[in-house]
Amino acid sequence: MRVLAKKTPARREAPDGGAGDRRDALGVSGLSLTLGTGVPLLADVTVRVGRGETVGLVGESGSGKSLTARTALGMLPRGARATGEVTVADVDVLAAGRRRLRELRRTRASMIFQDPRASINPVRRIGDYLTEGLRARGVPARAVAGRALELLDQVGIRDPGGALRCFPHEFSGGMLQRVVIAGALSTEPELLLADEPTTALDVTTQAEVIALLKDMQRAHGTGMLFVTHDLDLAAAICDRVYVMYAGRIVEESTGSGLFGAPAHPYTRALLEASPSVHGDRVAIRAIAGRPRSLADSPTGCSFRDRCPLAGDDCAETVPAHRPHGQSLAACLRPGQVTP
Amino acid sequence: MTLTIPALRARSARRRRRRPLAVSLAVAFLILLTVAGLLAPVLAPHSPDATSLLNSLLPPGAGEHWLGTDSTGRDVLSRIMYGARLSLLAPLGVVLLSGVLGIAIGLLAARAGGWADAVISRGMDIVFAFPSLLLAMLVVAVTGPGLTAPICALAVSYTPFVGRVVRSVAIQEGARPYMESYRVMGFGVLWVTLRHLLPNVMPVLIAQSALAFGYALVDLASLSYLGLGVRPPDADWGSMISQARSAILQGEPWSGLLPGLVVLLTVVSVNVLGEHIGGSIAGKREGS
Amino acid sequence: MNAPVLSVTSLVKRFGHLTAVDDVSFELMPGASLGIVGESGSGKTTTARILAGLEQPTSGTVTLDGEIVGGQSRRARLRQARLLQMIFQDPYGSFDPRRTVAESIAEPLRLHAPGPAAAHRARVGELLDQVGLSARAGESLPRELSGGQRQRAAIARALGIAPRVLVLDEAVAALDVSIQAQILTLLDELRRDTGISYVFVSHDLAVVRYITDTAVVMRHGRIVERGETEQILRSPRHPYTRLLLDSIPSPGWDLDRVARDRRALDAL
Amino acid sequence: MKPTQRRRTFAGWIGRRALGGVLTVLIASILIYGALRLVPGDPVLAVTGGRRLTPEQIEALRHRYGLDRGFAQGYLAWIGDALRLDLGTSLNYQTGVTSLIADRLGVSGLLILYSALLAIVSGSAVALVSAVKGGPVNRVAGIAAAVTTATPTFVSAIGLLALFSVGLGWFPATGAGTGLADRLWHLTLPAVAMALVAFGVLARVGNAAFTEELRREHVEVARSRGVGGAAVIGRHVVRNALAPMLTIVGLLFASLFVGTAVVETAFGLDGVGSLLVGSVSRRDFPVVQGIALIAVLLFVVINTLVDLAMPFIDPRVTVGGPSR
Repeated sequence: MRVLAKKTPARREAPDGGAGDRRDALGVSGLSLTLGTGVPLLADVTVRVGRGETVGLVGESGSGKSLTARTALGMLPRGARATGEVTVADVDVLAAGRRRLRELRRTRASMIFQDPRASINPVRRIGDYLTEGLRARGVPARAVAGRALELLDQVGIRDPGGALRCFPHEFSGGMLQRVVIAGALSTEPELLLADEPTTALDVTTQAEVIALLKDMQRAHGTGMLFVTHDLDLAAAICDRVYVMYAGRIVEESTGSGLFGAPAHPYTRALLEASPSVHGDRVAIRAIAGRPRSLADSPTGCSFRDRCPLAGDDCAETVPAHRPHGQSLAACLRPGQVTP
Repeated sequence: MTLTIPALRARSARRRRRRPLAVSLAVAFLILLTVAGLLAPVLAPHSPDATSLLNSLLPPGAGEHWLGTDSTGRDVLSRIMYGARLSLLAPLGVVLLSGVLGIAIGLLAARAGGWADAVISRGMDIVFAFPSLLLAMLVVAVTGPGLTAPICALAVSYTPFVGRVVRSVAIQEGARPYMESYRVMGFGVLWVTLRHLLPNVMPVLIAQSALAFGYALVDLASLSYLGLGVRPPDADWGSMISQARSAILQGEPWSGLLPGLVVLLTVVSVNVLGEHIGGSIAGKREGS
Repeated sequence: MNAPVLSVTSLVKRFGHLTAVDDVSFELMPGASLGIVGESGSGKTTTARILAGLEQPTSGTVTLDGEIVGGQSRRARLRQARLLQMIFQDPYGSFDPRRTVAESIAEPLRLHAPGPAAAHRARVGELLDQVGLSARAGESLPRELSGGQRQRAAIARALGIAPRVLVLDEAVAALDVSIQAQILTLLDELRRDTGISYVFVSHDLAVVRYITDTAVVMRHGRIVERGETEQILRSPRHPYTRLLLDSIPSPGWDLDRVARDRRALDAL
Repeated sequence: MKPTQRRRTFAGWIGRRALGGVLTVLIASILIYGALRLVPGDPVLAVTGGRRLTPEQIEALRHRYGLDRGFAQGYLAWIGDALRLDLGTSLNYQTGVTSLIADRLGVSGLLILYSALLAIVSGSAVALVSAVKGGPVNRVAGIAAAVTTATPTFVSAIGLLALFSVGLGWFPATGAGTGLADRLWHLTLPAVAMALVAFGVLARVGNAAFTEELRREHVEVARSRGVGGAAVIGRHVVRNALAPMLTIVGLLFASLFVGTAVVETAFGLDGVGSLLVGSVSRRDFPVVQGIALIAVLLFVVINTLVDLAMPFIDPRVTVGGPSR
């Protein structure tokens, strides 16, 4: 793993959205995560989010995508050990103490979770949710109410005054997610971690929430790591996309490149497995087996037991990321994938 | 900060399957008590009623009286062994009666719903408003001391304790899709209730009954302690403690504390066992 | 074979003063697949539950194989079950947690096709095989299987009764993409092999496009658009269908257009 | 829902809840009164309890309990008197039951409040600390809670008596003392003995409630927003666990009421509890009925108040919904 971490320089040649020399919103490199019991969760994860950039992190359940996002805020599972490097706006997250982490969460980085209904304390008012975040950030008490009103107005909630006094159960899921977004952006963070923020919502509501999220992100210049299982969604809104499988990054590509020329067999298999509403009606092709977690994946390439291209050499080592077309793919035969 | 990690969950599930030490100890203690009670005539070192004023209030470990003697010189160990019979049998009666009543009422309320459910639930609320010991005392006030009436009173009193849980689990379980899937497959309500609902309610019921057993044991022992339960020459642990009252004030507490300890250990054991059963159900329900 | 196997006429379902299903009618031919598309609160799930006999309609009729469904008698119940089965979204919850998958599959066989135990065992083996489950998976408890395996088992159990119609309520919504594809291709094969008909209830237009021939789009309990699935997706007529379609992310996704669709719908 | 409409349904809901409580007490009172009639044979024999009475006295008793009338008339006369705070005359003391109880209410009331306070403070504190700390602290607290829950009040009473009164001589063994400080000193051991079970129950249920709330996603979200540890515990964990805790506290009063019977007997206190025990064994039925009625009334009042407080603690409690 240590050897692979040295590959990071190669990543610079990758399709970065022209990062330049400004510091990144999020830099994860060579991150490995192991539970105290020895169960590995993540291996050699490298993810970068530039300022103002939208980066997708795509994978199926157990791929470790949410875990990666949480690690960026120092939210590790109990008893887990992390190695590698995680920096959020110059803060070394893995080395940071409690106070530094709290400081980071209050001002530099925010997170949005999948289910807005679970994210807001059901027995306290919407207003309490917003003021709690603002107060933690250090906004003076008398300015808080006004700022909360402003925030609700910004995320398009009618009658913000009334909304502040409402309880969460009086709101729809879409409205609540707007409130959560307002709370997350109230600190004007440099990094926004969005963990499946629209999965629990209806399709039409999803579009509205995404539109809001993109608008707000543009206005504040926030870098966003967008965690999702939905390849189409990631490709549609992200500048770059990382594809995760069994605790590892298997491919990094541009949003559009992912669809046009998937480099990794897993990415391609995912695309072929998902039906689409656009274009001609084509048959889908199922992937045999089921998604794995890092702990119960095979040696070498984790995907090799489900991969049509796998050979004996795939079992030997975990393939390094190598450039292919617009992508970086962790595969020994990326060339054979693209049709 | 809890994350659901499949590997973690599998591990803890495996750990849960191994029986904890406390549960083994509890089971061992309960078996020991049952055997001691059943075989008291064979095993007891002394007659439980043999008084000897010369040997009164001996401390534990004195000569042939391992656990000492009470104020009339009766052997405490033998009396605990004989006392186990009534002390354990009576709460068992309470649990069996309240279990049967509770299942019937709980299932009926859950499956009938509507006004029948409302009436039954209100009825259970009313019974619940009587603390069990108070109801038992009320009955004793009418019938005079003895165990039969309090056993019946406690059985009624614990029916909501069982019935409420059966009802809520049955409603919860009844709302799970598999109940509906059986209906879609064309099975009748009664069949689904008895064949699928009841077995799934059963573990919770057993756990709850174990708790009820402990409470009933304490209630009946309390009655005897207050002189409202068993009548001499019958004896249970509660009446032993009651008879030790003056000895305690004289600074010779053993003949009262030892049966007290046995009551305590019995209730702890039953609770541990009940909790274990309840906990392993929770473990099975967890799953994705 | 040109009589519909299922026809629904003017179905209405009210819960108190809320009308969940409002004048819904459609027909399903043998071997056909019909999609019911809608978002939460559209009444699609209530419609499915009425079809399966889990809710009684306030008014309107459901006709299965030429005979109106109704009545609580054992005969009526068994007839409805033999003709129509349902697959739920949560395959874990749809099994008795204490029984092995094979036992659960055998149970409806005993009810609908009484016979010797050995015959049932053999049939369970066939069914498991048909949905791609191993005999070992059959001996497992539901909680020991993955989501995809449970959904296969649920399909096997429904197929055991050999129904003419299978109602699938968000049957692949909870599954990972790669597993979802496995179930969808399985369903496709089954329909080809057995000539069973599907009512496929889903919020996911892409899945509906893959698995159905015709579709109805529901909103607030009413059907707002109906037709061949491909036709609906290519040239949606109702503004709501247009909004649904444009809301689906794709490369070059135009969020402004979604907002325009929304305004057009609100103006209606 | 418009605010005015909500207010109206809320008022209606309070009314229904209160009515439910009244109904419970009413039916319970019928049972308490009717217990006398359930005895096989002549109910008056149960009332006399084997005392030798002249036929005139028996006739007077028969009349007093309405045994010479039908059930309904008898009950109505009894409950009518009870509503006017006349609970009849004790057979044993030959004085009014109401005054017998009132004289002893001070000791018992103080005892109940004292032990409730002890149990609530210590139980919730142990529950919170053990849930937050976890690990060995949690295990020790769990064992302590399991043991105290299982300890019958009379066992802890004689244990405390043997150790702290007779053995160490720190506390008096009998009597209720005079003056507040002296009385509290006298009541400390009885209160502790009574509080132990309630403490155990609260520590367990509280621990479960706090642990559950600690696991909620919104707690994690609050932490992810950099809200401080104490604020998260206070505003999210404790605040949200309040509802289940309060429900349990309400139910625990039942065990405290009957606890007085045991504890007052063990410590030789002259309170309502020991009056009840004495009256049961002397079959002084009017006293038993009176005390039972008051206990049920208090229990229902307390738990109805807890119910009524719920919507303020948890806004999700559906005000319009049916009663449990």
